[in-house]
Amino acid sequence: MELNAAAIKQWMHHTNETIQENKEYLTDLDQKIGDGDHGINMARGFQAVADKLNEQDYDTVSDVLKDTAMTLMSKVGGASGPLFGTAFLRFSTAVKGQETINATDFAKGIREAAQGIMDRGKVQPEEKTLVDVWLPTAQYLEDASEFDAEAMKQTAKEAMEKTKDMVAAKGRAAYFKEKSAGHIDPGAASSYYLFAALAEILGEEG
Amino acid sequence: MELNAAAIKQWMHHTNETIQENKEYLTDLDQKIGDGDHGINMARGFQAVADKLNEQDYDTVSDVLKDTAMTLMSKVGGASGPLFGTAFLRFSTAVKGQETINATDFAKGIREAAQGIMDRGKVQPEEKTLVDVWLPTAQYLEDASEFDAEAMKQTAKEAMEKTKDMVAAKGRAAYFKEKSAGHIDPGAASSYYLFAALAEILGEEG
Amino acid sequence: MKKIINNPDNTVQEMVQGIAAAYPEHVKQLPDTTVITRSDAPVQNKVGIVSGGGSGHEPAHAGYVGKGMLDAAVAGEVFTSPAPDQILEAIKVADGGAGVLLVIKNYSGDVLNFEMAAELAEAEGIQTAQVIVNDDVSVENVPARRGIAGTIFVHKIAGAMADTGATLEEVQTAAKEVVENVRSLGMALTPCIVPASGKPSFELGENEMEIGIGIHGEPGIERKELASADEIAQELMEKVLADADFPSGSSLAVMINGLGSTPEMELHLVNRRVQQLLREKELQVYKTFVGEYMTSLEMAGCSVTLLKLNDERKKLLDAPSEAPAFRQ
Amino acid sequence: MKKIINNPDNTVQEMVQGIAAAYPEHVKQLPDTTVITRSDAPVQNKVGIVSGGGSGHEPAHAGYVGKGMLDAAVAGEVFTSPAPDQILEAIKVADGGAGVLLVIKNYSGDVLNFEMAAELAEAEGIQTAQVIVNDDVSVENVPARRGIAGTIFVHKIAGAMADTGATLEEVQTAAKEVVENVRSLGMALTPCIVPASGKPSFELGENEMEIGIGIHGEPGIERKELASADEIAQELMEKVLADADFPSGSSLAVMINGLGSTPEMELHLVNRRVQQLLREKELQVYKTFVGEYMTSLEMAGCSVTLLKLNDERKKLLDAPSEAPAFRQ
Ligand SMILES: Nc1ncnc2c1ncn2[C@@H]1O[C@H](COP(=O)(O)OP(=O)(O)O)[C@@H](O)[C@H]1O
Ligand SMILES: Nc1ncnc2c1ncn2[C@@H]1O[C@H](COP(=O)(O)OP(=O)(O)O)[C@@H](O)[C@H]1O
Ligand SMILES: [Mg+2]
Ligand SMILES: [Mg+2]
Ligand SMILES: [Mg+2]
Ligand SMILES: [Mg+2]
Repeated sequence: MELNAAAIKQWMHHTNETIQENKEYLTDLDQKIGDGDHGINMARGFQAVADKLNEQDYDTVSDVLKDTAMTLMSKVGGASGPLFGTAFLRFSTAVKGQETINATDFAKGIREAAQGIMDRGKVQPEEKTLVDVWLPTAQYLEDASEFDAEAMKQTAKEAMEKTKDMVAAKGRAAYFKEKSAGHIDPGAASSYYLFAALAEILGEEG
Repeated sequence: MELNAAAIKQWMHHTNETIQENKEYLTDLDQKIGDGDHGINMARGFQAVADKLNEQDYDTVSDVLKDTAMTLMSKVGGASGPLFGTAFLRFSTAVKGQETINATDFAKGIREAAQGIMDRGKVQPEEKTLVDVWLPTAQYLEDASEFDAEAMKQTAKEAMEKTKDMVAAKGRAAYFKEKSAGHIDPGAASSYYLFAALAEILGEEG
Repeated sequence: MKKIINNPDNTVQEMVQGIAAAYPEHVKQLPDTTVITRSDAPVQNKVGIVSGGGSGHEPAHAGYVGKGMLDAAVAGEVFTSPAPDQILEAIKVADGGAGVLLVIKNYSGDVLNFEMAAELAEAEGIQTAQVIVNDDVSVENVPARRGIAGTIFVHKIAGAMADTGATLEEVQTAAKEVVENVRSLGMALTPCIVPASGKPSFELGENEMEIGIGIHGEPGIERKELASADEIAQELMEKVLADADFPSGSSLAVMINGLGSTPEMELHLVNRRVQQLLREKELQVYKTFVGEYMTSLEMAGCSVTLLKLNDERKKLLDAPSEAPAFRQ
Repeated sequence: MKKIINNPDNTVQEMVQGIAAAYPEHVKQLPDTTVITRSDAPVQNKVGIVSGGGSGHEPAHAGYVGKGMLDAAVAGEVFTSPAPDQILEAIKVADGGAGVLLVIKNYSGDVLNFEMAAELAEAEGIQTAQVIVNDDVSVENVPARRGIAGTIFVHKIAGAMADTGATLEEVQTAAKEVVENVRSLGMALTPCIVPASGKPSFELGENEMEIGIGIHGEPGIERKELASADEIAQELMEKVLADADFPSGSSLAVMINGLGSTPEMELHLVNRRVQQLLREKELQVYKTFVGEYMTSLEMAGCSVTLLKLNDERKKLLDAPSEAPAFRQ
């Protein structure tokens, strides 16, 4: 696996498409255990990312990730804005100056991103947040002998589905206490789409 | 025909009963070409009249009518309060000091009352208001060779029904312009109940 | 019907008690009435200003009682004019020997009841004068025009004029000049429900609005498909300006009034477009008021009011006011 | 969904333009942002006060910008915290060299975004301090408590304290003391609809109410049959007082806040009973505020806020304010 700036750009564009398609669904999830804006927030944010990345050609992966981070930070708002923003910023820093990244760099980036979310959100695993997708995915990437896009997607998917049974301890969903169980966490769902989009991009290339 | 203070009191009590029974209907009429409070206003006003008249025994017809007038004036509110108030006040003045009234006195009283409504409301016949019941009733009473309660009720009823086709030129109904046609005027309806109540009282007595 | 009320028969009485309890430093309830009066009423040798009408338009009118605006306000039953005896009490408490101006919205009921009260007051030796507010351009026939949010400007300017020590006649003249120079038009998206009746005041389709509706749900000019904030602002402005015919360069006070359940956010969208249109027409905005000034229970919708100012009215509009709903 | 809006994506931007157009004598919009700031910002050597949050709570927070209260307010999308870059702009424009206090309602999103903005500000050499408002007693777990209408008292007292020339630390301390002494509880009859989603925030049965609901429709304590105004007032008061534990004889500021479509009439009914209960408990009412201070679009319902005062807070509460939504 070797991703250059163009590939990361493509990843973000496809993430945007997926998020736009699933905007209503994400909002519905947030309607159940939040305030019903997660789809709107993410759709606004990733549309802005897509527009921003179209403005120029990038030399390094880290620059694409940094612009993604700054755009999400400034356009998403809500709790998810600073969290996704921080995730991509840490990822960018982890691969600073690199024109391309390999599987090891990618694993390191996602690990740093997951840690960034935990720091910023003061969140632990199993508190029913997006970190419950980022952490297992980071773990899988570190453990995998060879990068396998489909397996990564599957890991993220299962991780997302596991949030369904959790009781929320952070964010708006925490107000629902025990009633938050039974619903997938919206931030976990959009995080899954992010990893799924990468798998789909890489899958297409064969 | 000879009415004393007790009979007038009985008339007002029975009017109150009729208005309470038809409160919803009167309000519905006012909902169509007004602001939907005529039944509420009249029910509040006549309940207060009934309570007030219960407080004491009266020597004269004029005193019963005066207390009725003052109570309606103060409790009905809206456009109908001062109009019904004025009507009973003029009636009271027309029979000032009388312990009993006969058919001629009664006719004079209703004529004065109708004129009072016209003065106060700056209203002409055929403008779709309560005066369109009071005036024809006064006219009938003046013209009748002998007082006939049933005929008076019938006159008031027909007069009320005639307001249905009129286009309102006074009061809230006037805002509906041509659309006010097709609905009975609420004030005309409550005025009819007043005359009907008298007929029913007199009818019961034989 | 979902309302935070007790027995609907007691709503107005209890509301007046609530108002008096909220602002004891400014106002009090006249015992055994639904009259709210300045706590220091009557103010000696000042013309008293009295207004009122049916309840359900809060903060109108009790919220405008206070130094600089009204001396007393009479609250009738919901959407029902108050009775003459209550109005008389308000006149009596407002009279500091210089007479009392009655500010009356142009509805049969209000006019009839205030006129009777004025006759009763004259009989008790209190001089009164009246001004009838009819700012709603939705009614074609001028004498029958309704009084709506423009009434607040009459309260403000009459109140400030009275504070200058002007005579009853002078205060009445200032108030009448406001009426001559103020125009309003409203629109609604949803009806409201009078507590005692429990029924909606009118019906509007899922995607309908009504232009020119009255503050008690009286019929307006036209029912049509719900339009955008910009289009609504434009339509209200066109009709108001067509009626008002303010020369370009005129200096205006603007009020964007919420009818009840329309969020302030939406009022600001309307205001944004109104201000753009005024700029385009080369009309000067001296001062803007956005908020709920003359409501209609929980009706959704808004009205736009424009008042043409001259130097005197600017000064009077700017004068201080301690009325709880119009502090400045 | 019946709303007076244009394209929902532009609502917040257009609202901010509308606010700036309404009160040019007091506030302006920072170009290319959704920040409303005092027109004379920054005030040299005064601690700046910045607040903000998702939109849909108007007049919070832009309505509280003005001499005596906030120096700047940041408007996020509806019910969505603003992003750090916008908050940073507000901090920069509010800083007159004495540092900036951030008044943050306790929601994950607000806390995260304001904290990031504070880090960015520190990086630019601007000193900030923060106070997190969590007055809603409906959440048992104190650190997770939400910030609701009590926030307005924090704005008022922090703003007045800053006007005395106090240091950032002193202003922060005064603000924190408000937070320690303020408690609120709300209830709703109907949900509201976020323009961009077009869907109700929650559902309530025809005859149901929810006690303790949040200003974005977050779940409350209990859903039950709609009660009378007196019963609602009683239930809110009992829960607030149980949590607050104010000694009898305490002097309080009271706020009866409308959530959006509840008519002012109904707020006064609640106020009436609240004042009776306070008298019964021998608690002194120093000042009462009835109106829409912290709304939730067109949600029907209200909240009750009690703030315990001492001499300092009385003085600061009484200090003048020119903020359009809190003139005094
Ligand atoms: N403190 C936190 N730490 C980590 N993630 C959080 C935290 N608070 C919220 N989240 C995540 O944010 C998501 C909600 O995002 P969003 O709806 O966009 O923001 P908001 O909650 O402000 O409306 C949740 O589903 C959850 O995954
Ligand atoms: N100017 C007027 N002259 C005579 N009758 C009038 C006038 N205005 C209104 N009315 C009568 O009053 C009735 C309405 O009374 P009501 O509903 O109680 O008062 P409001 O119109 O103030 O709500 C009308 O049906 C009509 O008969
Ligand atoms: Mg959300
Ligand atoms: Mg009526
Ligand atoms: Mg009426
Ligand atoms: Mg949100």
